[in-house]
Amino acid sequence: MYEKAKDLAAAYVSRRISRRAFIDRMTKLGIAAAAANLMVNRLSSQALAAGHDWQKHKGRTVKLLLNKHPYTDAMIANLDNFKAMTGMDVKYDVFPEDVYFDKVTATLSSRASQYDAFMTGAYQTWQYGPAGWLVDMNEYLTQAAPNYNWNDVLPNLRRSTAWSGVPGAALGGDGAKQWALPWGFELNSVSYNKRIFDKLGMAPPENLPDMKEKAAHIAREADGMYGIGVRGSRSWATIHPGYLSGFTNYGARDFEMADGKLNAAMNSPAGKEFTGLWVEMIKQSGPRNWSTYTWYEVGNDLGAGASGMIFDADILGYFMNGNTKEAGNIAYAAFAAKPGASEPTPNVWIWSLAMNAFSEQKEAAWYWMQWATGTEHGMFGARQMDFVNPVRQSVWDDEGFRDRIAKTYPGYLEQYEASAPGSKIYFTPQPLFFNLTTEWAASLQKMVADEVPVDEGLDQLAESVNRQLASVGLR
Amino acid sequence: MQHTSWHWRLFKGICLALISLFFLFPILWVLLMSFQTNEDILRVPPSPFFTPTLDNYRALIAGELTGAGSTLKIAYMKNIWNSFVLSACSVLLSLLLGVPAAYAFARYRFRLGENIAFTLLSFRFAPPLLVLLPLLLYFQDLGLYDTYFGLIWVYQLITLPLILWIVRGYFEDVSPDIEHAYRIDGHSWLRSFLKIAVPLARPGIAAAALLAFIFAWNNFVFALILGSSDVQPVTVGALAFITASGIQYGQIAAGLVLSVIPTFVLALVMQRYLVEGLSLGAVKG
Amino acid sequence: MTTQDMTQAAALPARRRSGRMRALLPYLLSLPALVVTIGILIPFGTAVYYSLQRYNLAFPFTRGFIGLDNYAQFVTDPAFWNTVQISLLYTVVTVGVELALGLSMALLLQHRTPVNNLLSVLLILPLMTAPAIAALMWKLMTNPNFGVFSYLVGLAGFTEFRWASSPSTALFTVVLVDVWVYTPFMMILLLAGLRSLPRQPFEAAELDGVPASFVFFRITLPMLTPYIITASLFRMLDAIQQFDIIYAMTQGGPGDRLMVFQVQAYLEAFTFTNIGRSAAFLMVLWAITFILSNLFIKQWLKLRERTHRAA
Amino acid sequence: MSFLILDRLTKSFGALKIFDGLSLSVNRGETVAICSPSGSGKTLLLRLIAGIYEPDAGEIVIDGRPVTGLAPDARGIGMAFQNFALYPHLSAFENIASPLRARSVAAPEIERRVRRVAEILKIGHVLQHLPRELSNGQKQRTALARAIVADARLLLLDDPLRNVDAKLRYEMRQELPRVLREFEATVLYVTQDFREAMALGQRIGVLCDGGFVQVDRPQRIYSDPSTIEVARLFGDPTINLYDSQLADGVVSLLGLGLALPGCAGAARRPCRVAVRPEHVQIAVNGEAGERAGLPVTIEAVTPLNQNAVLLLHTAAGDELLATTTLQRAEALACGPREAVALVRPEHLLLFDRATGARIRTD
Repeated sequence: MYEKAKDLAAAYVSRRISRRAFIDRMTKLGIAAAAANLMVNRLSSQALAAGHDWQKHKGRTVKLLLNKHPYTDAMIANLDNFKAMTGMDVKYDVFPEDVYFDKVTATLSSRASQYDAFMTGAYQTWQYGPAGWLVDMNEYLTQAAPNYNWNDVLPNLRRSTAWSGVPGAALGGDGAKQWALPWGFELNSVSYNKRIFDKLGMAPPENLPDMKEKAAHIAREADGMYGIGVRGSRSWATIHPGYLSGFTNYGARDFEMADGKLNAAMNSPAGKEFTGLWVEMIKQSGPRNWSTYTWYEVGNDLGAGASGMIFDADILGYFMNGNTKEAGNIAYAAFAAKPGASEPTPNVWIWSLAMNAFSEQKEAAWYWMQWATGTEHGMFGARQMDFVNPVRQSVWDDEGFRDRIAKTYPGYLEQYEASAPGSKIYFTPQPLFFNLTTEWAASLQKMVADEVPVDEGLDQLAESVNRQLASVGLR
Repeated sequence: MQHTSWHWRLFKGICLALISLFFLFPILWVLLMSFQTNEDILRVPPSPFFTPTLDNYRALIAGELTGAGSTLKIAYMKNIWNSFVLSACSVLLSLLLGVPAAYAFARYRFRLGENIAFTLLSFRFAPPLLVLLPLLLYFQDLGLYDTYFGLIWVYQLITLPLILWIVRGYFEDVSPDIEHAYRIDGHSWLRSFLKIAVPLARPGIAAAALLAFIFAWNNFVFALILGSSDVQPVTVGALAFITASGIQYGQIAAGLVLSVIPTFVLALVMQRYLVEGLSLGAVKG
Repeated sequence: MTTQDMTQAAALPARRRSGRMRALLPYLLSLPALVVTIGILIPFGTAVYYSLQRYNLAFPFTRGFIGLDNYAQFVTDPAFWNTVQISLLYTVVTVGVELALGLSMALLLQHRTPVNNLLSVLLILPLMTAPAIAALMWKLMTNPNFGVFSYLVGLAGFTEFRWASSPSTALFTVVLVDVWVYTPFMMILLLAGLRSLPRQPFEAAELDGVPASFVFFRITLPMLTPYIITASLFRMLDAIQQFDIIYAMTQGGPGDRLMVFQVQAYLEAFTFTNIGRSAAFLMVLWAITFILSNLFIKQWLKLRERTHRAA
Repeated sequence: MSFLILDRLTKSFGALKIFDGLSLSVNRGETVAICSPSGSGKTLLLRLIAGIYEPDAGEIVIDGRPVTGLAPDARGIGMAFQNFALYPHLSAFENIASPLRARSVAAPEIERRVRRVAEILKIGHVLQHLPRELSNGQKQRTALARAIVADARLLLLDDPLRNVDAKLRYEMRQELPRVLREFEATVLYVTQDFREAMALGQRIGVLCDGGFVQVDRPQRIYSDPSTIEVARLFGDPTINLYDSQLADGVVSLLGLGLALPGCAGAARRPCRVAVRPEHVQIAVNGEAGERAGLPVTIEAVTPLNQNAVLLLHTAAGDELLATTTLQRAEALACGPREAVALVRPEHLLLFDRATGARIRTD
């Protein structure tokens, strides 16, 4: 019977049978889904191993610096397979998200070799890369195992994690260095409380004016609930989700390039129009404590039924649909802010894996990164853990994953498919990213607090940004 | 002061009640939260009535916490242990170094004495952030990174100035004649220090040690930057309940309660010394 | 040689050693503390050096010595002066409120009754909650939807009270949390001080029927002053370097309303990787702290001289 | 040979010179009382001997051994402090046992010796009490017991009776010499009270202006003071003292010329003249007879112990004190206020006006 199960698993791994057929037949053999999955993983690893000397670094120990995140949990859950396949050991330090990047920045700045690879966001690589702390993964990608299939990774994400290091140069453009490998990502769309929307007889918002109106309607009609949750804390993280997605959709840009120099452009007419509506919407029907709102508060409120909808990461809505008061009531919708826009333009956050330039065993580290960003682990995480959104097309095409999402998160796939084509990083890469976006957030706070009118606030911001760019020779 | 009228006493009682309410209500509320599910905590409007659950504590003590859809491993009890080791060892080392020094500053006028005392206090001036990154460099070079030893050393920046300056004040309040008498009795300097000076300044030493312990316990930036996840204290550990898939307020509350227990027990044990003051009679000469 | 000469000669080395020991003793006692902590001066020196450099980790090739340029930039930077102002305001308000409240609490709990003793331990509880986590809890308790304080304040009619979120109440909110966390520190030091005061002056005043206010201002307060100075000094050191509470509650916002030194320096160093500027920022903070502490300590030493002369 | 020798001790604090070449020697078993006005450094002197402070120059020799520079615990002395300096956290028993523990005496022996000294000092019943539970008198006895329990060769008693009430002070004044004799100690006894010094000291040292101005038997200190300070310090009521001139063997006391045969022929010089109140006789109603006297009026009569003090005014308004018996005082109080004060020349004490040194008249 075991042989039969193994054959089945092999058939599934090589995609000769569908997932549903595989599970059905395994069940007939009396093998539970969990056990079946484990078997699949082992076989997948073996499949991955084909044509590549995975045992080359046997006995080595790779050390990782990781963020406390569902992605990390998924990786750790599957780690034994990597160890078995390579004979390597993996040690990891996991730090809470709140302090994770402080730890990374400090560690890298000391040029220490104790971590071989670590998790990072794409924006951070705009500092770490020029600082000389990261390895350009292009040189390793050429040596990948035959079935690694780098091109399976969504092209927008591959480009968004590659940059030449020239401020203002397009991501993934000429001479771009692959500073990191995409691992998991989130795009920005609307997650809303379907129970309330149904009760009020509303459809998800069509565009920003509509969103503003519906949010106000919820604030008026739904008892004790406010309309729209968006982030507002004094941090770069306030700018990159909903705000920048809508900002871009209105045709505004953060910078313009002129003669190889950057020029602040957030005070363009389009930028002012969008920001004006945005600020107005928050004042009308945003959370009362908006300026302290981070990812966590925005999510909490949606999950606890305190807000009608959010314009934030899709996976935040995904997480809030389980284990919360409103679990099962959360629905998803792609969102293009500008009335009449052709498609949504969600900015994305990409949790990626990067290699420490000071690592003393880079190739061993690469082995782990290759495995962790590979199809097999992506598949495992997407099917069984919260390793969403996957970065590989093959995973999105996987029926097991699609089944699971369609069942527990209705509308999520549709949202994703509508959002995905336009999803990428819309920021102009430059090393002052965090200075400028933090100031941008502070500026928004002042506008919402009525300390400065929107237009004037954006003008002041652009002026200040230009001054800072000039001081480091970027303008 | 004995002849207090009843309305004065009533007024004092009301003041104490209000103050206690202000300081203890949040603690009480957190305690209640620690027995609630996240759903109960995130109710609109908040309410003190709920069905208590021990899940938060169970999760913390077992080291497994069930989040949205998955089980996360946490090491909170290990964090508490780390906090305890770091704080206790730091305070002990600070007492060992600081009490004799405090005695020297209180008893002797010596060349550079005030300068040394001020220098030791000035370590408290340096914002931790200022020295943090250079310190990390040196720690890497010296092999002190990620060691209890290195962290205990750095924690001296927090604990030593506090102990030194508080204890110094208490030594100054002890009459030197008592020690002179003991020396004349034929005891060595060391014995008079250990048997007379230290026991008499004990309330001050206890208060300073407790406060230093609390400050060490509450620190997080040093261990965060200078150590791996193996040596992280509760202050960092408690942040692990803030994850992308949501903030586990119930677990943070339970974590807070658990993290306060060791310090609170210590305070109860030291209560006798803390509140007695230098009440052993006319100590001051 | 007489017998006396001989004993004298024999005793001499021992006596010399003893005399030298006596002169050395204070150094022997205080130097270990100094030696153990002096290592910190090395990183401190490194940080000073950083502050004189153009040093942004993200621009490795522009790194270089620029003298006092980082500092010079502050002079014309309104954000810098905003930070100085906010930090000092925050320090004065928190230390002032905590001193007044802590002293009142110490006076209320002065007498040794079982209730007072129990309360004095219970009231230290806020100090035992790490400020970073306490701030998180306060953030929840002041959340407009789920927060118990928002709810209670709403019941009292302030439905639009926005706590840390509004520029007009943000300072109040973080000061409230700071007061909640740190007043017990003042209380415990002042209570220990109060209970250590010699009793004779009070007994004498009581016999003479001196009014309570006179006893407080002319006897209690002057005798308690050294303790007040020590406690305020340490609170001042922590308040001007406040980070945990403000960062956890507002990250320095709304706008630049709570942009105190350490928050700004933290952002500069860890988020903007601008090490040179961050170091210069912190050096200014260090200088302010140094000057303020010096004032406190001068006062303390003066008092100490006075009491010793009186004794 | 002297048991304790203080040899030209000098001690300053900053610019303030406290002792300047102070010397003293004390015989074995002798009790020397040190008496002086307050602020003259009595307590400091004991602390130098005990080793709490070190002299800037000079040598301290105890029993033939120079001890300057030795730590207090190496000097083998016992000391009782004015403020008692009991160990507040130890029982009276442990307070007293402390010197014995320092000498590693066996426990039963400690018990025996503490009991013995406690019996002698009548504090046997409070040995288990903490100092704060003792009365002042008991504290003082405990401090004393601690000083003497280990048979220290040298006892330094720093005004031990100052902080106890009058009754107890009187009792102890009687008792102490017996106790000290019992322990055969050599004693330096510091006090501000001349009576105490006279009662306890076999000799009295008067400390003034950085050194001893006179060290002598009590009676000699009283009757033959070497300086004005000594004369003033001893005697109650205090000695009468006036500016005067010495010329041709005659000195004037408030205008009353008195011939001093021993000074005949000496040069004329300014001086101060002193006479003790008990040497001023009062004559009324012609009792004086032929003798030359000073006309005075009796202003007040105040009883003092078994005697009475008369406050007299001369015609010029100068004050003069005299002592007399109570009976006599009663008689005088009923009689006329006019009287004559009689002084015998041999009772006069003359001092140099500039230096305060005694001018010998015999």
